Amino acid sequence: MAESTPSDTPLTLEVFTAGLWRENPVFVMMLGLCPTLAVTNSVINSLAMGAASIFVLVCSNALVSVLRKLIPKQIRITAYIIIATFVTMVDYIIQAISLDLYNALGAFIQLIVVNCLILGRAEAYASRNSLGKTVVSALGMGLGFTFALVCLGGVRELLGASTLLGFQVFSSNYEPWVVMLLPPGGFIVLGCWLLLFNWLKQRKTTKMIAAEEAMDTTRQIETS
Amino acid sequence: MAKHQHAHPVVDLRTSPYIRRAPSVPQIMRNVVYALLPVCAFSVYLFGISALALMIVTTLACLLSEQFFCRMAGKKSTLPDFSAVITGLLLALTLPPGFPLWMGALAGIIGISMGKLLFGGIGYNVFNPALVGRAFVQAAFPVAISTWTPTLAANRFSEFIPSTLALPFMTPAPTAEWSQTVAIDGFTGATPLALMKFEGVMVRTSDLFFGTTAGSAGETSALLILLCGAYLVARNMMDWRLPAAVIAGTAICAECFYLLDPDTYPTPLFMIFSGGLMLGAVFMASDMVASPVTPWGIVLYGLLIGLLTVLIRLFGGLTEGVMYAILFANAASPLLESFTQPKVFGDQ
Amino acid sequence: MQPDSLIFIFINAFLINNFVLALFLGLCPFVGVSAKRETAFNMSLATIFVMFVSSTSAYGINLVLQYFDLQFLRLISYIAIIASAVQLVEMTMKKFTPALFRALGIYLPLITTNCAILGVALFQTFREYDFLQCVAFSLGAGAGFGLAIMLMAGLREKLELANLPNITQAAALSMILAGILSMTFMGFAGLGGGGA
Amino acid sequence: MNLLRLLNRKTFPHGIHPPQYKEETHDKPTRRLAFPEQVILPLQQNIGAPSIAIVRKGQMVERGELIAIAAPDKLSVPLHASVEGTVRDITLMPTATGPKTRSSIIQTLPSSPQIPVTGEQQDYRQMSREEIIAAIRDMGMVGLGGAEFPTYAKLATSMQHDIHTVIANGCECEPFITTDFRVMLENVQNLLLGMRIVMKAVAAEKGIIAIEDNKLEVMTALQAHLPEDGSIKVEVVETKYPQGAEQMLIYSLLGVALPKGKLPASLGLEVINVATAAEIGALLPNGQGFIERTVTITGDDLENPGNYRVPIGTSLQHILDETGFVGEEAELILGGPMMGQPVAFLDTPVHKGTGAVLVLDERATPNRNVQPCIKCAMCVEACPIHLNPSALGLLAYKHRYQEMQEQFHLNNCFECGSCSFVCPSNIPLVQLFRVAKAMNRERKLQ
Amino acid sequence: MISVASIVTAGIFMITLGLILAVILSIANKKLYVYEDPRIEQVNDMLPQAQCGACGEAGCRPFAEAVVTGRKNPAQCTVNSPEGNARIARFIGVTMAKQEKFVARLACAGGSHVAYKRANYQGLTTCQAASVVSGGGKGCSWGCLGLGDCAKACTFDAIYMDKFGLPIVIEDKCTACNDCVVACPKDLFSLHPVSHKLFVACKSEDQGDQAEQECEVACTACGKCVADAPQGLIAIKNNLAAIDYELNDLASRTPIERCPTGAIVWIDSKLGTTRSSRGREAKKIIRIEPLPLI
Amino acid sequence: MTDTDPKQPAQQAPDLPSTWRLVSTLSIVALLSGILVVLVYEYTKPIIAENKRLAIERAIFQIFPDAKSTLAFRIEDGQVVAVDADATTGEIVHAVYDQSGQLLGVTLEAAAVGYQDEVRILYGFDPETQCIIGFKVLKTAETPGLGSKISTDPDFLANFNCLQAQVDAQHGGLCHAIKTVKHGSKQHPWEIDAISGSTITSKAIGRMLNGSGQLLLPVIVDNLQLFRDAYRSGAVDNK
Ligand SMILES: Cc1cc2nc3c(=O)[nH]c(=O)nc-3n(C[C@H](O)[C@H](O)[C@H](O)COP(=O)(O)O)c2cc1C
Ligand SMILES: Cc1cc2nc3c(=O)[nH]c(=O)nc-3n(C[C@H](O)[C@H](O)[C@H](O)COP(=O)(O)O)c2cc1C
Ligand SMILES: Cc1cc2nc3c(=O)[nH]c(=O)nc-3n(C[C@H](O)[C@H](O)[C@H](O)COP(=O)(O)O)c2cc1C
Ligand SMILES: Cc1cc2nc3c(=O)[nH]c(=O)nc-3n(C[C@H](O)[C@H](O)[C@H](O)CO)c2cc1C
Ligand code: SF4
Ligand code: SF4
Ligand code: SF4
Ligand code: SF4
Ligand code: FES
Repeated sequence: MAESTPSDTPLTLEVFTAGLWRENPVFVMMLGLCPTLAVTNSVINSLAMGAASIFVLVCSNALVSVLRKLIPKQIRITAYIIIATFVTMVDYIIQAISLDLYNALGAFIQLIVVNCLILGRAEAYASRNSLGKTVVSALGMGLGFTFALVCLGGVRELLGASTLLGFQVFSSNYEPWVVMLLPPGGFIVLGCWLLLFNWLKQRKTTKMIAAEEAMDTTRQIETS
Repeated sequence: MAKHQHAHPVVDLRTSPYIRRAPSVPQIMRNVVYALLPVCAFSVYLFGISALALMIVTTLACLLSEQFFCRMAGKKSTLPDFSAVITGLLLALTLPPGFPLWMGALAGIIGISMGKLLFGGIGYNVFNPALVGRAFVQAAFPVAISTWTPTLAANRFSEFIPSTLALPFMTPAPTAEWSQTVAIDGFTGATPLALMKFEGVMVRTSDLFFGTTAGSAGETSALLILLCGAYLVARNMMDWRLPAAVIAGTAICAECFYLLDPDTYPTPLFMIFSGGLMLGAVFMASDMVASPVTPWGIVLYGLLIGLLTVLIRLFGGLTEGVMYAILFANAASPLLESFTQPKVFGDQ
Repeated sequence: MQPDSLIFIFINAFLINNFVLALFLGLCPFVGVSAKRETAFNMSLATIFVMFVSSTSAYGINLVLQYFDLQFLRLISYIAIIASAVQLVEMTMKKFTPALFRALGIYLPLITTNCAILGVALFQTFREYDFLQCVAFSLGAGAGFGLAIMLMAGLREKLELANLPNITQAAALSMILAGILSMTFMGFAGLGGGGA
Repeated sequence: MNLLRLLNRKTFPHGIHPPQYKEETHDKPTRRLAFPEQVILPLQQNIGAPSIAIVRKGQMVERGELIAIAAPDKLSVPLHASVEGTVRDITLMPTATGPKTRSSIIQTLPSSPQIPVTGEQQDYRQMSREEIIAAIRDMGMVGLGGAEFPTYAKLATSMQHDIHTVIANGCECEPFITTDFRVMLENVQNLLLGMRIVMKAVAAEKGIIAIEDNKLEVMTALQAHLPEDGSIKVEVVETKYPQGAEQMLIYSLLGVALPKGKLPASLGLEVINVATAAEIGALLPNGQGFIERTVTITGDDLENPGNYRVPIGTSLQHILDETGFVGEEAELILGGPMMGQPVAFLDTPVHKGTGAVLVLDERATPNRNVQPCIKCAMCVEACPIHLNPSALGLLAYKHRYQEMQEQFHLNNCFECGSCSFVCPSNIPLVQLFRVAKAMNRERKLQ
Repeated sequence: MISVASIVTAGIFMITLGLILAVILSIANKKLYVYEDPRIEQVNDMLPQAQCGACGEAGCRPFAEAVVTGRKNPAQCTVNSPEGNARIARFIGVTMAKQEKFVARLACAGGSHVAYKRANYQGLTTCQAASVVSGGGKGCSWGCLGLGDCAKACTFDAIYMDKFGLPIVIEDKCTACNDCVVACPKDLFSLHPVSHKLFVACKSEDQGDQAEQECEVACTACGKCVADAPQGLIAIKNNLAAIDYELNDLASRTPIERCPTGAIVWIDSKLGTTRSSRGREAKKIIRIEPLPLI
Repeated sequence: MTDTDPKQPAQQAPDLPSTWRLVSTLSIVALLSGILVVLVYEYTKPIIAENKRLAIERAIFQIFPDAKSTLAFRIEDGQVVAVDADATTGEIVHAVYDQSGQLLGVTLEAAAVGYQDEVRILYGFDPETQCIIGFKVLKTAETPGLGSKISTDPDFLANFNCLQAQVDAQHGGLCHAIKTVKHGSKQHPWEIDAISGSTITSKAIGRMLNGSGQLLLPVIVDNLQLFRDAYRSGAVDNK
């Protein structure tokens, strides 16, 4: 399909950084929320989930990108099978590395398969772009995802257990906010991050508008 | 008749109706505060200065955070409408009297910011702000919030419950021993509902009615709460149907279980007068902002609160369910409203 | 109540460990499709249906896997089976009940993609449910998803009429609402379990 | 009397109990207001096409003379000069509803007589139903209950139904107004005659004069004159707003809800205002035109509030002058405080449907802040049509007008104002609804 | 130690599974085929497949369907890049033929400094709301109420309210979307090609003296412009000068020069904002404070 | 719908990729994935098994600090049988031996629904004293800081220094049902003193111990000799 084939834009730094911030999968695109909220009750879990996701994201997107000419689109399931393959691999590798980590992440390792982020990228990007760009973009997205997970995990671990990466931060007499480790904490912390970003963005636009208006007024004065 | 000078009034242009007669919102809120004062006073009488300090702190937290966030948003201060005072007082009344003050303040801040101002402030909140605050601290500090102390401790006016004065962010001191020492006739402050649930002991309904049992600061005297509610209803400041529906809903559900098995399940009267139900029904479920406006919606809302309260109390993991029931009903009220829109007069 | 009784399994998936609000499954559609009550309702129906289909087909394929001792292929085969089952259902619907397809069908591709569907299949396998339990579990999970998304849609529709501060638009609002709802669902903890 | 009140408590669900404020004019017999220097007669006083002027600038007209004939339109009625004088101009003049409309201005002859010209004497008993209706059209009669719907058109529609009862609506549920009360008290004969004429026109056997239980004097006054055969009765209903709205009144009297979108005629009923009936009774036998009416002039800062016979076309300026207005700032309202029309210009004339002129100062409407709706449901409990004003108001603020119509029955709202009256947040609900209706109408036109 | 047996079973199992599914699906694909506009699929391919529902549809495909049937505009997909959306727009051909730029023009110049208010309106501060309250209290019942419904309605920020409470259209920003035309309860806005430079900025149908009593810049229907303009370009209708834009080619500045109130104006939008120029003989008004209420 | 629009192109199926291509790609991808997974699986299998064993062992050694080796058995229909590779039925129990091969005790698994979800534990039974002498939580979703205290609260753990679980004379159950009582009201050695604030989780522990104990401990006691013999027969699985 000629119309849908990719824009052959060159590989730029932008491809990489987009996923980190401007198109951050969690904070901006709201994709892959389930693992984001489910496993981020500690930084270590966040990092592990991030690493696993990056691995799956990069590998599967690379494969989909390579195979994109071969796969007829009526059977998109192939893409899922590819992803599932990598996820299964990650699953066993984590089990081999540490059972405790595996237990902490629970079913969410396997649920990476259906993480909207990975499939979304596979369909939207990998199936239309060259290998190099796909890998770079997947890496950016994955890192952006990990960044978001750590943002959440940090706050939740700090307030909920008074530790960071397992190290005690506050006084031992600190009363932990249990709620932060519970489901509502996940939602609320993500909500607060989004509020913060909205607020920052808004402050920026208000300033921009103010500047623009000032200019417009001067122009009016000049013209009248 | 002698010709008049031409009258030349400045004409004001307004739209019909030109006369109105309704209490204004600040007036309503002020009266709710008045109605809450006796309940607060009784609570202070029962629990002493710890309860008083808690009320002051939560109210201040609510007021200050409301002011702060209004300022941040560049809006006119909404303090004069008094609704934040209600939130603060009611919040304190739902907390155990020895609740650490810093946690109370946190509850107030969360309640006002997350429960009210994020949604646009008064009138737009979809949950009861006081209960959002309480639900938050309940989930954050489950131990502190289920630590009850006995009523009428002898030194309650001269001494704080030890947990009250915990340093901010720090774990409060344990109160178990303190409770033992101050308790009259060895009564350690288990709430009637906990007694029912874990010990199978039923407190006499008359004790509940006059309110000398342990519990949250305000979930004590059903009689007093009813009287204060009656004042509001009489002054047309409160919709009597909301509390009535909740109480009726609870009674109906409790009666069903009671009839099934009178030995295991408590009587409807016990259900109505124990725990926070009375306070919840009269002052919290009746918060009109987060409840339906349609007549049938109000009925279903009350029934839902009653049903959930009874189910959680009888079968849930928690001893008390009023708060969760009201929050759930708040969440459900847009749906309840949507399928109970009133039928237009003359519409068959 | 017995932890493996059908009713308990249903209530557990429906309220106590609500898929969306307690287990964090299916959040993308929960956030994405909860803006309107009507769409949310159709989405709930479609989800219940797809959960049922995928739960039963996963149960079937798991039997085969166990027979050949190939549990390590579980994830791959679940995904393949679920995706094709949904695609088949979708095609069948489109062909034979176009009206129903228009109402629900459009949601199908959207929900194949969500974790809640695979979650049902995986969790039932971990918990070693038998066939009836699987059915109860999938229905409970679907109903729980429906309840959560309907409540959310009602609230969001109501808040459309509010004067929201600019910073509370869209996603942030949904998250805070979900947080409060999730706190509310904590009240159901232990229902039917520990209490008595 | 009290016993009767208890036994006969006929009423409708919802509604409100505004303070009555009727003491001021309740006991004041109707007097004449001095003729103004000029009268302004809008050619269009009711829906339908404007009437067609048949006089020229500078022409002399007599009091009661026909000056405009009905346009070829079902809803148009003729117009008569309300004073003797010269036609000064036919030009655009303000009206209460907003846009200026073509009006003929008649300069009053200082010697203008009180007695209007009379036409052919007519006896309704000898006339056919069609003739009666034609005669009612020729006298330019419109409903005096406020809607100003041409009476003949209403009766003509009713001819196609089996009407069994004519209800004369004497509720006058709006605060302040005592027009209908004085008419019923002072024009007993005309009222009953008017009733009989209308009953004959629609072939109804029964007539009911409905009054609220704060007007029991009317009962006494009418008792002696009611026909022996009991064909016309007086019924008492609860004093409650908006008891006078025909849906509410029918429900109170007969216990049936008028189906939505249907006319009373579909239930075999004809509702007319008592003043309409009384004017018909007075004018039809003499073949006269409708040129003046009883108006309650009351409110704040007036030296002589009262009930007055006012020629149609008298400007508000003249009324304020004559009743001794002493204030500096005022709201001027044509009609009652719940539904009346606000007026911006002092040269706005009294028109055929104006039952009251109300002058209110700040005191009546303390200027309170508008606050967000707190969902107190008071409006829902007040709305006699059982709408959901709270939801409607919220939608209106967000300009979701179409939804208001399609899902919340906006068009069934008759703007009675009960909801605004009880709203603690002071939300201008009725105004929002009017805007919404206007926008919907505009959208439909496009 | 890796067991060959399990590799073989796994391989066989997967290949069987793949075969069965592929066969079933491809059969279903043929048997259950339902015709569908192929463009839907193609548009769907161009969408980001985030299935986020932000467009208000239940996912990307429904959105593609909506785009193809014209119910939705490609731009409503917020996830896709603007270029991507432009590509879709190009693909389904929703481009418009090149047209002369239209802008919104306001037929009123009666700001608070020149037009009288006769009553003190209190209530909802929108023009729509004020206009249902006995016209809103402005002396001229055709004139602008100055509460800015049009400015609020304009999603492109092309209108701002000046210090006399009159809306000013920034022509560069105006996209001729018609929103302000709909919003104004007094129907004061209309869309004109920028080449319509001669313009009557008044809508008052009052007779001359009356009109002038209400507003100092009203058209008094004095007829001077009619006299100065080429035959037929301007006519007096309903006490107002009316321009026949069919003859727009004949228009020049001349007709405005003798207008005593300056109601007829010449608009040349080179200056960015809509600044109309009034005739030489037009009454000069230097007042800036609002006129008192009479 | 667009499919009734006459302006649209003719309503025939567009050129689908051939069935063969469909089938072949899918099969090949499936095959490759299968092989990839099986390779990883086979490679990690021993490592994971070792990890799992270590985890259980760590738990067992914490309950029986003197332990040196363990043996796994299954209890099926009241019979103790040896563990074979693929059997998935029955309850796994581990017999625990000290350095000298002396039977120290047996560990069993038990589960019940707590505050949130199922709580699963591994507990140790000392046949000498007929006591439950400690437990390890294998799986829990209880609230951190509340229900999770069952594995940290010293007062609570003190219950398990020796929680009496005496098998009754008929070997059909326990003499005294194990029961959780409210904090501070423990009176008998078979009662568990609940954690204040986590009564529900505590009760779940009591319930699961009682359930499992009533059912399995008599079997254990009946088969003590079998456990002792097993060590001697040399099948020690911890080298
Ligand atoms: C288990 C599973 C998970 C999926 N997850 C996603 C996802 O997260 N995001 C996404 O854009 N697509 C995802 N997809 C792909 C969509 O389902 C895909 O858009 C859809 O199958 C298209 O169907 P069609 O061929 O009928 O257009 C997933 C598919 C499956 C089977
Ligand atoms: C809210 C409302 C209140 C009304 N109140 C009265 C009233 O008090 N008296 C009255 O005669 N008509 C009242 N009407 C008008 C009646 O509904 C009805 O139109 C009128 O009585 C018909 O008589 P007419 O055609 O002679 O005016 C009211 C209408 C509405 C909508
Ligand atoms: C957020 C939250 C979490 C809770 N988690 C647990 C828990 O994990 N285990 C438990 O037994 N009770 C839990 N509870 C229940 C309460 O602490 C309950 O009041 C207590 O178990 C019974 O009270 P008591 O032990 O003081 O009699 C929790 C309550 C809340 C609000
Ligand atoms: C009868 C009545 C009950 C109220 N109950 C509560 C309450 O339970 N919690 C609360 O925060 N505010 C309560 N308010 C105050 C007010 O409605 C509340 O702050 C709003 O929810 C803020 O929008 C109440 C007000 C009234 C009139
Ligand atoms: S104005 Fe309309 S909505 Fe309000 S009470 Fe009257 S009929 Fe109901
Ligand atoms: S009366 Fe006013 S505040 Fe109350 S619900 Fe109605 S609109 Fe809202
Ligand atoms: S609303 Fe539209 S037409 Fe009016 S000024 Fe703005 S862009 Fe132009
Ligand atoms: S032009 Fe119309 S909409 Fe704009 S301010 Fe004037 S009256 Fe209001
Ligand atoms: S990640 Fe779970 S639904 Fe998107």
